[in-house]
Amino acid sequence: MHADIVWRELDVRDIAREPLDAAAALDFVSDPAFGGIAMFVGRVRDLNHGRAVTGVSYDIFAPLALATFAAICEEARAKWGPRLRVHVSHAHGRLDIGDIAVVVAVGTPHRDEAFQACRHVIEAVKHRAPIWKREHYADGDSVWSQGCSLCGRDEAEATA
Amino acid sequence: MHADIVWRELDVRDIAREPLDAAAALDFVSDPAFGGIAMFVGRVRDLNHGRAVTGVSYDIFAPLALATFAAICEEARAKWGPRLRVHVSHAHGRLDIGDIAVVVAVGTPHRDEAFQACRHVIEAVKHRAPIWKREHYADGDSVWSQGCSLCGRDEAEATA
Amino acid sequence: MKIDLRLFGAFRDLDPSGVVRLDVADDATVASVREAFAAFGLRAWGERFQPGLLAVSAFASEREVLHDRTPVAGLGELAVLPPVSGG
Amino acid sequence: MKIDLRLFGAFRDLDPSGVVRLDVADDATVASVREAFAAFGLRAWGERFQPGLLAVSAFASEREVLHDRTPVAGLGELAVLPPVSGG
Repeated sequence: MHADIVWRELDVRDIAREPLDAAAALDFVSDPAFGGIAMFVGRVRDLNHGRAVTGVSYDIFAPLALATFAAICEEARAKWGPRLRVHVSHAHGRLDIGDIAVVVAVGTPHRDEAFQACRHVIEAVKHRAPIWKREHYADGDSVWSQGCSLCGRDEAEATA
Repeated sequence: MHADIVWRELDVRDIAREPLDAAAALDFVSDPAFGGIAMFVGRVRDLNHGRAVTGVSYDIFAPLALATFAAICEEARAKWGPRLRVHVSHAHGRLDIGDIAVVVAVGTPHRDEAFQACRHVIEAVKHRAPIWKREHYADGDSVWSQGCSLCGRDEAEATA
Repeated sequence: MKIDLRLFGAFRDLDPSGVVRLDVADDATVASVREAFAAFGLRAWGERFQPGLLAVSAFASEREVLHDRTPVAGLGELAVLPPVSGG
Repeated sequence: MKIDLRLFGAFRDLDPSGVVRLDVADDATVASVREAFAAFGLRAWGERFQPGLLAVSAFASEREVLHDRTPVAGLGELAVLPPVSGG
């Protein structure tokens, strides 16, 4: 285990330039001292709330998204200890069905912390990162997804 | 979703022939209808119970291991529904530090079932599959790991 | 003073440039910017502007989500964040 | 009748071939095979054989773990499974 720089890898990636890479995420969180790696990969589904989806577009406030990913990783490290590596990456731009939208990977000595930390990070990314999804439908319509309000998030964190 | 053959992929793989492939597992459990993939990758650690480990050897009763993997997958399908794909693979033979010992991947429409089913499967594989680990230490010694007795497992299942 | 407000998600649809410039008092807080954006939105976009969406939107710098009472002098640029839907 | 018993894990160390042939009655159950293996083990391997390990070991076919009361006629081959430690 080295300094802070090494244990986390965060990315907001323009999908038009390069897709997310789950295999590279696995490699990043691997360590000779780690026996357990838990990973979540989110892909674009072909159906949502009964409507046929042809793709999605993500709008992202990138600097704050990366700061939010970093804060979430710090929380995981505080809760599950310093022997931990975390990868968080999210796609930016227009995605087709099956494209990878998000990857979270966590490596730890044992599997229980890996599962728990991975779940914590993906839930936090979905609920707190400044990312907006627009779904495109087969009929040509497109709609911004209902989301989680960040109002009061500052107070919630200040008193947490 | 097609017939039973398609939704699960099980393997006991001779590591001397070919390593486990986490990326291929991800591909297998992917489906246009699935938004969530949870994966667990178990690697050989360099330290266990304070002893420096140089590698491990797995002994496996392969036909029963595959039958056990299949039974575990059926349980997951019964519990989390038919819209599910599962990959389970375990290494056989001598592994070095960092080598992948086991891969479990689950794809489902939503992430909650993916996480739950993935966790269920890896726990069941560890507790029930006929697989034995021998740890090799830096001092030349080697020891079969303490394990989970399968005695009474037949009654436990019959009354479950 | 002038403050630039970056728009995301449904708000970005209202202005393809993705940013509007608002005029606020020198002692303005995030709450003042919220009010100024509401007034600007109704004036510039009429019925396309959704006050209800603004009510559940947060304001943030590039580093953090800001409290309504936070003064904005010196921040130069803010972002208005509708409810998020990543992942 | 003769039954072949496959050995795994710590039991395999006792015989590199990984299989021993036991002589049991025609109406033998898994419990009878357990007893026959205990007797064989003490005779063949002496102190290297661990009755305590056998006590927590299960018996199985290629398809399933077997109950102690299960008759073994027709199975031809069984396996003795020490506590498992996969993953």
